[in-house]
Amino acid sequence: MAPILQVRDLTTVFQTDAGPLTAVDRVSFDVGRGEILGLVGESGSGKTVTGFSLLGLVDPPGRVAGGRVLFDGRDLVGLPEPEWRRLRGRRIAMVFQDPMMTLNPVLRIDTQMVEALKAHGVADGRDAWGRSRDALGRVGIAAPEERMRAYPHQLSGGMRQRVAIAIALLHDPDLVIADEPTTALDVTIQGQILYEVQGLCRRSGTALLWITHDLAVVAGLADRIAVMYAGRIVEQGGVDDVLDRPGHHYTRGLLASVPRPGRRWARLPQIPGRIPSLGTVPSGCGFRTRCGRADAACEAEPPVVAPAPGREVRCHHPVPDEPR
Amino acid sequence: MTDGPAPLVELTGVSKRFVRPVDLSARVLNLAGARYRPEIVHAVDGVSFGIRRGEVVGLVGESGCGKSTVGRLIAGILTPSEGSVRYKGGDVARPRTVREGLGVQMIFQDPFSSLNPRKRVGDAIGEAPVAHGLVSRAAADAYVAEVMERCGIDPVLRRRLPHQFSGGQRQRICIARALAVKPDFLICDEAISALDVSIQAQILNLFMDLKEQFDLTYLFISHDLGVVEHISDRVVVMYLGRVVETADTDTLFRTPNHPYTRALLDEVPRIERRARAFEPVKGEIPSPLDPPTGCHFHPRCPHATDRCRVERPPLVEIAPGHLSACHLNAAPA
Amino acid sequence: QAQSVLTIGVRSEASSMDPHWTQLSGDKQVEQHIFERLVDLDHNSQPIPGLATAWRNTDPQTWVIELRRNVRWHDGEAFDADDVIFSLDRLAAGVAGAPASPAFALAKGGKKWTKVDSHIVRITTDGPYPHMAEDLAFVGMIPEHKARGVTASVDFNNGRATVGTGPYRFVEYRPGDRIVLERFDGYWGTKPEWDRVVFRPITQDASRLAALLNGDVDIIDYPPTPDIPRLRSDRRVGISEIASDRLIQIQFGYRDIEPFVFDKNGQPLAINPFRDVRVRKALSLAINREAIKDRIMGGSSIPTRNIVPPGFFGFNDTLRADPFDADQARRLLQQAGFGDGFKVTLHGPNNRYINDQPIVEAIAQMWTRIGIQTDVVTMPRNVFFTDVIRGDPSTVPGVDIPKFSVWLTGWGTVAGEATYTVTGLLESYNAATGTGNGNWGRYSNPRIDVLAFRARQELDPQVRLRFLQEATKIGMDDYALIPLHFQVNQWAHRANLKHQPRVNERTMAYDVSRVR
Amino acid sequence: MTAAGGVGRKPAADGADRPFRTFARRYAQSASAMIGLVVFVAILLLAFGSSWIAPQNPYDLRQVDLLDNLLEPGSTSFSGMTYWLGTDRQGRDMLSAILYGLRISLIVGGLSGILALIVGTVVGLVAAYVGGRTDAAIMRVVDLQLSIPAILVALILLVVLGTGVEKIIFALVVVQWAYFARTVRGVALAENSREYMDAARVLRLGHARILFGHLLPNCMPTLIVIATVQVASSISLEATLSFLGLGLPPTQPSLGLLIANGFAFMMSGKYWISVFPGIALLVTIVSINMIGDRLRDILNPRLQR
Amino acid sequence: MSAFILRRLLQSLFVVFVMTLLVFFGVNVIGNPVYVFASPDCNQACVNGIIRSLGLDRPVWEQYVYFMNGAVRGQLGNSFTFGVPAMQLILERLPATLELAFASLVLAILVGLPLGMWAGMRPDALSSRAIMTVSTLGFSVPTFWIGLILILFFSVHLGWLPAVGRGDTVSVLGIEVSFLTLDGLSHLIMPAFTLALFNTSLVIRLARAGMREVLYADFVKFARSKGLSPSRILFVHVLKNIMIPIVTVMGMEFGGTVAFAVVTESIFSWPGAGKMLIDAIEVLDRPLIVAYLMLVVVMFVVINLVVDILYSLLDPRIRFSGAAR
Ligand SMILES: Nc1ncnc2c1ncn2[C@@H]1O[C@H](COP(=O)(O)OP(=O)(O)OP(=O)(O)O)[C@@H](O)[C@H]1O
Ligand SMILES: Nc1ncnc2c1ncn2[C@@H]1O[C@H](COP(=O)(O)OP(=O)(O)OP(=O)(O)O)[C@@H](O)[C@H]1O
Ligand SMILES: [Mg+2]
Ligand SMILES: [Mg+2]
Repeated sequence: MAPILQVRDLTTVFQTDAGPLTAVDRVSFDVGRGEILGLVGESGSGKTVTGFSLLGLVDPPGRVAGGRVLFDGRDLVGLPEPEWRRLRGRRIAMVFQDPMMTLNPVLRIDTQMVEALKAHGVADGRDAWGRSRDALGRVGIAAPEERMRAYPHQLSGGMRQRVAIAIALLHDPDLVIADEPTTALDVTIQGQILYEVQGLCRRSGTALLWITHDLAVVAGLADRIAVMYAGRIVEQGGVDDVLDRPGHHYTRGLLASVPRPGRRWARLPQIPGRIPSLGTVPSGCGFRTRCGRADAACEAEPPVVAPAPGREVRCHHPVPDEPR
Repeated sequence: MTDGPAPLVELTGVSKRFVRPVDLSARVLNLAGARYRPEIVHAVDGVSFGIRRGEVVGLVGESGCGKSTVGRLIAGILTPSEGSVRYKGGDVARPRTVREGLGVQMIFQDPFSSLNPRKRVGDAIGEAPVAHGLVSRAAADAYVAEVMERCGIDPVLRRRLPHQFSGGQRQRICIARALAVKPDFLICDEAISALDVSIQAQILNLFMDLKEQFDLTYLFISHDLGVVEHISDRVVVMYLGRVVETADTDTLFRTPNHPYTRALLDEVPRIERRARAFEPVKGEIPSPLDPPTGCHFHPRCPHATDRCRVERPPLVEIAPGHLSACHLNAAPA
Repeated sequence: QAQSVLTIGVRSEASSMDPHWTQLSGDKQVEQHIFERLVDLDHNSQPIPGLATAWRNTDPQTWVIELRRNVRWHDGEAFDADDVIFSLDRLAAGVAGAPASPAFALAKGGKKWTKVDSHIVRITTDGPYPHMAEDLAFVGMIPEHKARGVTASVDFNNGRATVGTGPYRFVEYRPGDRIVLERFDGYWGTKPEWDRVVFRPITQDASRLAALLNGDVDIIDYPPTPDIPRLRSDRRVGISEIASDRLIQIQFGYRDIEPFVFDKNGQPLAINPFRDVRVRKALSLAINREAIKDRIMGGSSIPTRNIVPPGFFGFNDTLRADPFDADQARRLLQQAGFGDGFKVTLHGPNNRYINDQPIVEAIAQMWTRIGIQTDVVTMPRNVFFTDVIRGDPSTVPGVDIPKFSVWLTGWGTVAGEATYTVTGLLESYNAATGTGNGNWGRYSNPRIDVLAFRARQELDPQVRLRFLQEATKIGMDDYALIPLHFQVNQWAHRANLKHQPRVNERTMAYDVSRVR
Repeated sequence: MTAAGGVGRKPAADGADRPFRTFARRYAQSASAMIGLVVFVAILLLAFGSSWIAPQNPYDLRQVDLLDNLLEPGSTSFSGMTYWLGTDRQGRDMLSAILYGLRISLIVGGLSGILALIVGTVVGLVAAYVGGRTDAAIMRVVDLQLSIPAILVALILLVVLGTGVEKIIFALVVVQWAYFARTVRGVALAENSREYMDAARVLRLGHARILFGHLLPNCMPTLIVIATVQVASSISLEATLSFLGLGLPPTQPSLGLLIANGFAFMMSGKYWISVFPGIALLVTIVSINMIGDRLRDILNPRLQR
Repeated sequence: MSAFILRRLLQSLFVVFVMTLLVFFGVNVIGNPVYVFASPDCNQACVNGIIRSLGLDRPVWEQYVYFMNGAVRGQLGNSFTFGVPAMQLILERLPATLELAFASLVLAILVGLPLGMWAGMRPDALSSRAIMTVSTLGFSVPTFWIGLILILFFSVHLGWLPAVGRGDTVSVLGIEVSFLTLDGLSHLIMPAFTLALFNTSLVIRLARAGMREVLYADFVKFARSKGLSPSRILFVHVLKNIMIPIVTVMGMEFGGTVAFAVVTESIFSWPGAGKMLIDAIEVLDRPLIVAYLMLVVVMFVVINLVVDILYSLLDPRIRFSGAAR
């Protein structure tokens, strides 16, 4: 069965005063049905823009400048707006990072849920209300009847995020894009949400693109991981492959810099320098200025090394695969 | 608490309440039978612990549990509603000497708002030492350069404004600003939470280096248990304004006692833990405006008994240096 | 057949429909359509029969007044002597809360009134009293059967007591917006032309004119002077005008030291130059009255050296307005020892008289040119008159004198003859007898005092006229005050209307008729 | 050894550490704002150079001749002087009167704006910084002041005080200080809760230093923006009050008074007495508002990305 | 909620109290109304009589106590000029003022909201720049000036609209309104427009700023990600949010609009309370001035309350709690 989502060389550019900035640079990945792909990367690496590009929600001055987004076999790039509307929410849904900001503060929860159903004409008023309430129940919200009539500000952050997830799941979409939905939440609440999301995906076979900067979260949740750096995917593969045998020096540095149990008070290996801002990404390998292994060759476009199916490393000098 | 030298900082029975009083009109209406009561947030509720010289104490807990408030109380920005916060035996809010007043410094979470956006970073670092006469105005420039150098920022940049620096650099500047007044105790309130993963390591390393160089003592506030585990000698766990457990780091992570601590440790995502089946702690974090009775954790605790619902469990030593506030410990096993 | 309606745009709103409430002409002009007087005033403010057909002395202290017969109130009741007695009593007693009742005129001279029969009333005084007719022209007649017990003027404003004998009856009073009257068909006199009359207060001059020009109203009072020349050539509009009884003048303070007179360096002057008649004369000669008339008044003012307008009893036609002669003015100053000039502040109101502020400014200009450096301070009338009349007790405790040293003011000879004005402006001030109550600078001249006193007692018109003209001449030769001009009352109306103007500034519907 | 984060990169030589230049450059990006600035500077020069530029001193009665009154624009007087914008009822040269009137209007607007800014800022800062009952009490007074519309307060004050430049400035200050106080307090409260303020406290800096060295500078952008708005509105308010007869003395007319005086001549076709001062007033206020708009765009942190 | 209302009432009581002090003593300082009403030939005795009849012979503080005594019983005294209760006079005129103010507010929102929203949606379009320039003008043109120009052009020059006054009115629930008759409407339009100019500019700005902020808010993006139609997003999600500041500010401005009606009414001879205030100030009719101000203050309080309630309907985040200010 073909993956539900196939992204090929997706490129998104922002037209700014300082010239065009490529926020997403020739990004390619697949998400299979029922699969959870973790898209990780540090701040500004282009994760969110990637997510928006998939939904056609990049606002001017940004635009998708190239590549293809094959959703269920159909290329979404350049789709007219009405077509987009039919897809959004119904077949592809999205959950945003900040639960405090994603719900309209002046509309009640039920309004915001029911309209999502009505927009696609799948349910009339009463029916839509019932379905919405059930959806709330499914994401683990106690007393959903009551919560339906609440305004967002009357709910805690965790509850709001679950409402957003419930809205995303209303239509049993084929793909959910979750943009750091738990970053703003506490550990125990994050645990609850991960639990719900995981269960729902498993049950309904929804594919999930989980965007985060927290390697640890995707470690527990995802099937596969894609690592972004400065707008490009530098490495992707199965969770264990990427985390245990990182092929890219960036991934390796990143993993090394996270404190691990049992090595208390030891100096952490650190990646020198800082993440380049978009305009200042070096040519060739974007990581070369911070990479210990970099040499003249890195000034050229790095090749994609694919040691195994579904596993890719974009590097001139990939880390030799040496199991630890 | 283990014996040893007198603590550098000591909190005894510290409470902090934020009260929004009932105003005149509400009081008038109360006479007519209405029931307006002042809104009281028990941000910190009877907290006691000490920090010895040279020690790194980690303070963990979920959002709103009062970690920052404890930090601010120790820094003397807030004064406790009850109890006392002592630094070198004196009240932190009323330092006896300038030196003592400057002994405790604080690094904040948000590197964007913790620097005055309109002050050049060199001035920000140099202001306090000059104002307090630690260095002369003439020598200030060289002094600032030296401190910046130590914190890993090129002194050439001292004429720049904060917005021209990255988050990591700003945090270094904040650290330099604190170190410029030669403190011996640093409170790091989520000092690395807002930074990128790759930068976090740089700052953590800097903290560790500086501790060695200046013989500093830290209170390290964080919700990232991994980081706390890495850097702390001892950990204090708070829940809704109260300390629920404290122990040295190894003990706490290996044999957590309090159900909350255990739940917390269970939930912490770790790179090593793959393909997990998540098992959530039930319930929401209650509001500090209206905390549960008895043990604050009882509504979410799988082991809660009737006693937990009514009686506040005291913080008792269950093993040397390991304190926990749970009724289960008192119950015969 | 369509109703004929006359809409009048007026500058000041009537504050009350109660004829005993004030003497403000804004009030009078409305109320007088409804309520009549025993003695009416013609267009030149001279007494003519109103509700009284005749008044005469039976002896120097007794006046007998014959009332008109077959006069009906608007509600059909007959008018008789009881109503007269009631009206006089009410006014004499004063209306509660009324800002300014003319009770004082009635109260003077120990007057007593009695009913002789149903249509004859007798009034006795404690001495010869020549002005009885003029006094009676102040008193509106109200119906006893309606107004007894009515103390507040509210009942006049809501129409309950607003029942008169006049040509129009009260319909509606919407404060700030309009007052509506309609023709009273039972009126004893000439049947008025208009079925309805609407008064609309429009305070802003330009707005009032705009309302006339676009047809909202048919006639307006006080058309803005700057527009007069253009209006005269506008075929849609007609202008009617008449010299008013209002004298615009400059008055001086006669104290030893005046607070607003300084030397060239701004130091207070130790002597009062205004006490020197040469200085006063110089200041008069320095004023170019013709320029003020042409340039400021739109050609509509009557430069004068009299205190009552031509045609009024007491007018002295030997007095001609001072010509503009700056050179002589300078010479006179030289002679008086003020060749280097001095500095004064000229005060004036800014919303009381036609172009009051521009006149003050222009005079300042002219005086400055002969070396008397003149600053200008103008103020709203309430502040101005408070300061003029009550004065500044701090300068001379207990004495009411103006705060100012030299100021512009006006005086209307409402009584229609000069005794009133000689007594008010030129006679020495006396709080007890009420003489000199417009002589705020406290000018005093015994010769004038004697003449004025005798004029008040004299019943023979010829003799009285001589006294008044003599007194006026003495005062003017002495430059007790500087008369500038009489205002000209003007109205602008649609060209298809005809309006016969009045000296006393009032706009009456029966003065307006259609051109046939 | 310490980490090398960011040390390696030398400061870019784009003048980015010169905030004023950056500011000026950003300001200049808007053409309309530049026009506004140029016009306003020109107006300032004209107004404050009026003693030298104006053909006549309209306040000197010897230079004003009644016989030259109501002349059309471009007319020539007996003395050979040309009245480019005509004359008013007193024979004042309109051009000179406008220039002088502009000066008065600007002085009144500017001075009252600045005084109100100072008063309001101090009050607002103190309220925010001290907090508690002081804050509550001060804010009650501010609410009270703000609950009554400006024009009413000014009307009453002028009725009570009488007219005159200093009185009208006083009235305008009374009317405006509360706006500044409220705004400053709002900004200062927000700033006060930012962590750099806590940092300053932990560094045990003195109250005065914190208040004026840290808090005030960060309130400045907002202050500048509302100051421009308030100056524009106080010029307009002064004109309105003058129009209602409660403004300035007649011999030293402000723009508002000139317009009011000219009002009477509008319908008789002598438009210049009212229209030209009106245009001057309009251009002045528009140019200030244009500047204010741009400042708002640049300085408002909420609109900064 | 009731604490909130009570707080407002206490606050306004205080405001009213201060106002009475200010006006009472202030007006006393400037001049004596007697000299306005007295005819020039009124001598001292006559003046004294008037002073007595107006109660002005007492010391000011005594007059004040007397006044307050009446005021708490709802009697604000009689107008010096009209001799009728000042309150009654104002209440008679207030509807005209309120109608004018309301009309101008409605006009401001009807015109300003769409323009502002458009300018916010297409910030760089030429039309948007034009709108913003015009709005700057609207802020800058003094009311009285635009009023004059309008009269000159539309009444005198073109003769389309009546220059002054209120025109025919119809009584609705005992209140005279003019917007229901053609004549009334033609009288209303110019003053309302004049008065609305400032507020229109304000609404344009608020709407534009709100648009710029809300349009890029996460929740709008989220709404789009749900597949909602643009019209639903604009008219439900966006509009409701930008209405919050507009309603608040317009509510606050209503008081100012009523006050500024003083100027407009005086130009257009609109028979409202504002014009009466100007007249009253001119003649120092103290009871009238005090009564007007007190009524206006009370009205502000009521309006503020209504605005707050409206605000809470629009913005559920604001709810009256016992201690909320
Ligand atoms: N509207 C925009 N105009 C210009 N640049 C933009 C715009 N939106 C995003 N970018 C740039 O695109 C890059 C990628 O941004 P993106 O939000 O996708 O990062 P991210 O990986 O989601 O980071 P974070 O973890 O902080 O959310 C950033 O450098 C950002 O500055
Ligand atoms: N100045 C204040 N006024 C009122 N309440 C306050 C104030 N400061 C803190 N609180 C409340 O006190 C409680 C504890 O706050 P604190 O900032 O100490 O929590 P925290 O543990 O640091 O949380 P976080 O992890 O979110 O930073 C919170 O409920 C907070 O709302
Ligand atoms: Mg993102
Ligand atoms: Mg905190």
